[in-house]
Amino acid sequence: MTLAFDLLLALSLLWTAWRTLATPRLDRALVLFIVFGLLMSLAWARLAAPDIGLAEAAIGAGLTGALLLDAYGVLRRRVRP
Amino acid sequence: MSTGFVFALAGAVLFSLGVAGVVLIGHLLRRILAFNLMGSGAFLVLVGLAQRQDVADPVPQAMVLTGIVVAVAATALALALVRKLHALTGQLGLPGDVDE
Amino acid sequence: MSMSEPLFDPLAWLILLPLAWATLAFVLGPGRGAWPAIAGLATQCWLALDLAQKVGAGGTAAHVVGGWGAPLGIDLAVDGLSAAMLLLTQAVALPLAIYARSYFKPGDPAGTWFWPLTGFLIAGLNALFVSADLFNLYVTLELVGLAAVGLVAAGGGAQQVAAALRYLFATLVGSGAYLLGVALIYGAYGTVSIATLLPLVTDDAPRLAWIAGGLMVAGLMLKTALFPFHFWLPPAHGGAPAPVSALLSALVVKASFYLILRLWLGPLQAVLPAFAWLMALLGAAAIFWGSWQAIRAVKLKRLIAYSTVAQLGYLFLIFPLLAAPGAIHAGVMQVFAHGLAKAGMFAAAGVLIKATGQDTVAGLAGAVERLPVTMFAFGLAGMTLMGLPPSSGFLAKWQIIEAALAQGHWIIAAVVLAGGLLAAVYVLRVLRQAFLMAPASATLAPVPRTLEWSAFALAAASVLLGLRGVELMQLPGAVT
Amino acid sequence: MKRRVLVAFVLTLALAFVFLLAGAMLDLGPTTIDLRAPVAAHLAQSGVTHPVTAVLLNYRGYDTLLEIAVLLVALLALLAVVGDAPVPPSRAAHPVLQTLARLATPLMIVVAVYLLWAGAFRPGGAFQAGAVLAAAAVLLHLVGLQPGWSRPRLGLRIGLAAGFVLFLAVATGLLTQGSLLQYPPAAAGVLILLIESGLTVSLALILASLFLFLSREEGA
Repeated sequence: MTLAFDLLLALSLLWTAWRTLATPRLDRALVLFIVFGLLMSLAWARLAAPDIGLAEAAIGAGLTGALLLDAYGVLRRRVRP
Repeated sequence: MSTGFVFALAGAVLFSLGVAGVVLIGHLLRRILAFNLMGSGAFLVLVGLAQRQDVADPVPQAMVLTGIVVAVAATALALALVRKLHALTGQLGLPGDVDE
Repeated sequence: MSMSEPLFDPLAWLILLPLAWATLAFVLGPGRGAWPAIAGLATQCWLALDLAQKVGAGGTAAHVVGGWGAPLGIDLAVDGLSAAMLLLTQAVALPLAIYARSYFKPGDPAGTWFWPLTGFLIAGLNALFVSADLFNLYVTLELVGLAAVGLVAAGGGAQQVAAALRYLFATLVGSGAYLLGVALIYGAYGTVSIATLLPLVTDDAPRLAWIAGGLMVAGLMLKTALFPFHFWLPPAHGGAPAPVSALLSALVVKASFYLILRLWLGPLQAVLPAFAWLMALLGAAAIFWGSWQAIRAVKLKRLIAYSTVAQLGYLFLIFPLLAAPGAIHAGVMQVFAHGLAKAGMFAAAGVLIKATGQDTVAGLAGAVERLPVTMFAFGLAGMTLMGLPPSSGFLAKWQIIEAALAQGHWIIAAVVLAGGLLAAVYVLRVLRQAFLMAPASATLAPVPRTLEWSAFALAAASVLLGLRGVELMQLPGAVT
Repeated sequence: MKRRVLVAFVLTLALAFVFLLAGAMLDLGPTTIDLRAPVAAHLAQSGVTHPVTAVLLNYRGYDTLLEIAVLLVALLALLAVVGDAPVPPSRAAHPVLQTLARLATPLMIVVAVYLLWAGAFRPGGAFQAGAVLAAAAVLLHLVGLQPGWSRPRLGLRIGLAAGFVLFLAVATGLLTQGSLLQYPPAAAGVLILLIESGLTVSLALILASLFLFLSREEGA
């Protein structure tokens, strides 16, 4: 049962990662990337590593996501002022 | 198969996907995403493989915490460079690269 | 001062001091911090010399950080090879710091954060050379890599920023591959301590150890810009401000080479030698390709950067020869020869560019007459790159040829000779242009004397080292 | 066409590498060395009871020291790249959002303090606490209550460096004990808490700076 959950989680990680790189729209890629970070947090919880889970959610998904979204917003505004 | 092993294998795939992304993708924001995927893959291998018997090991866990901070530092610097390049040239790719 | 006094352990202070003056320079503010840096580097030179003397006398030095000891804690260890690298780093950085103080005018955007970034770079290099822990080495690699990228990009235009981005991705993928290798090693052996791994990794190592070795070396090759991974180097080293190019070419690329050698002779010695001829092949390709591009280069600093690609090639020729002790000596001598000569040459190029206002070989006409000291420095550095006696470059190449012939690998000797001829072509191309009459219209901007003489000191040291090379070469005899 | 070939080539290579790696991982026997035992055995002398914190700040505290240096370097490099730029006028968000952010900030500070304190004996610590504080600053910026930063003035520079300086000073002072970062067991707990408190503030400032110095560049 837990193995099934782990496999499902691992597959969703890989699928999200693949879509992040392959999806044609950049905004969607960024959202997928943040989802990927949250899934990573779950994976860390499964690996009995709550410290990393916390850090991943706060720094990996949170801060990196905010940095990326901010950059995206600026770049888009510059393209059509 | 243990939890550790499942995520170590997933990490191996993620790492390869990330490297392929950095090599193949011309769009710089997308390349930064690929670099982060690569890093996450290496972190999963580090902890997952060490915990393949499903007993928590604090040493690789602490190493990954260090690695995550280094990765966000690198990401912020990369974004600063990309934004500067875009401000100067209006481009989001490097000259001479294969494009998407 | 003795090793029994832990408070004065030079090994620890070689890391603490640059961290301290880097932080001080940051707090002091934009453009500040030159004097703390120069004072710190002078002290570090003395510490490195002290350490080298101890190690040269047959000892080794170690520092057990935290008092735990490997594999639980992190150990620092210095043998002859690391002592030599430490010595080179401080010896190159000090004159370059004196150079950089005159090079960056107040308010120059490229110099805003030069001092703290350089301090962290030097601290990272020193920490890398003494670390005996594979994961700790990863952190030092990132410290060096990010500081180097920041120095390349500082205050630059579009081309420089693009070069920095290319460099950043190369260095990040390189350390990423290294990190995955470390992860696999930890998975296979349960430790990342070099000393602990040494007896564990044997000929019947699991397949994972081979993959780990391949990943780590591939990542480090990318960071060393070994052909065909050299694509990022010429724009980064050619586009950065002269003091930065000098630091990067002389020291930063050597750090990852050092780490390859460290792994090769140490924890992965059962695994890596299978790749010895591949390394030599790529090294030979680097010599020919880098020299050819240098011969064709239009820009002066681009020429020097391609020459770095070529000169790095020699370092990889030693891998099939490591059975003979002379090969290591040759490698260290080449690291020194190229480090000093290339730092001197980039520094001289910086003077020439400041004076002529353009970064081209063609613009050098008349330089010999107007800037004799700088052109003499360029010539001396060129002598070392060509491998003319009595320079240290000659000594290095002689040692490679000797080791190669002793083991019957005449092909390596032939590559070394051909490389020397090609180097002569691109060095003489610059000198010939400098000897031409200057066009009547050309005026040269005045250049501070300090710039000329610090470039000269570095270049002269690269030649004079050839006369005192034996002492230096005894150092890495003590590789443990 | 050429591009297609390249993509196919790289992806094939990546796939082959995955299979090679997976096969080798499956072959692996037990390791000779298991660090869990020494980590647990020395926990009583480490000054903390949470093993990950013990590794991060005591056994391998030197890694963490250099890692803070990496963060500072990234910030310095970022400042060197973006240079001086005027701060664009901040765009105020909807008043409801602003009120929410005002309410959330003290809550986040409490969470950060809890995380910092908890790190000694359960998951948490300076990094997570610093990240939460940085997130609070970013949140205030996004709703227009905290302008972007134009240049690091002396006070901010001191704040950014303070955590690292404190860590460095403790590491150096402990040389008297025999080596860098060699905590005397009796004082380890206090010293680690001191370092973590300093790091929390500086990490929060550094992480927030990575965001606030970048975001002002949009006027360029």
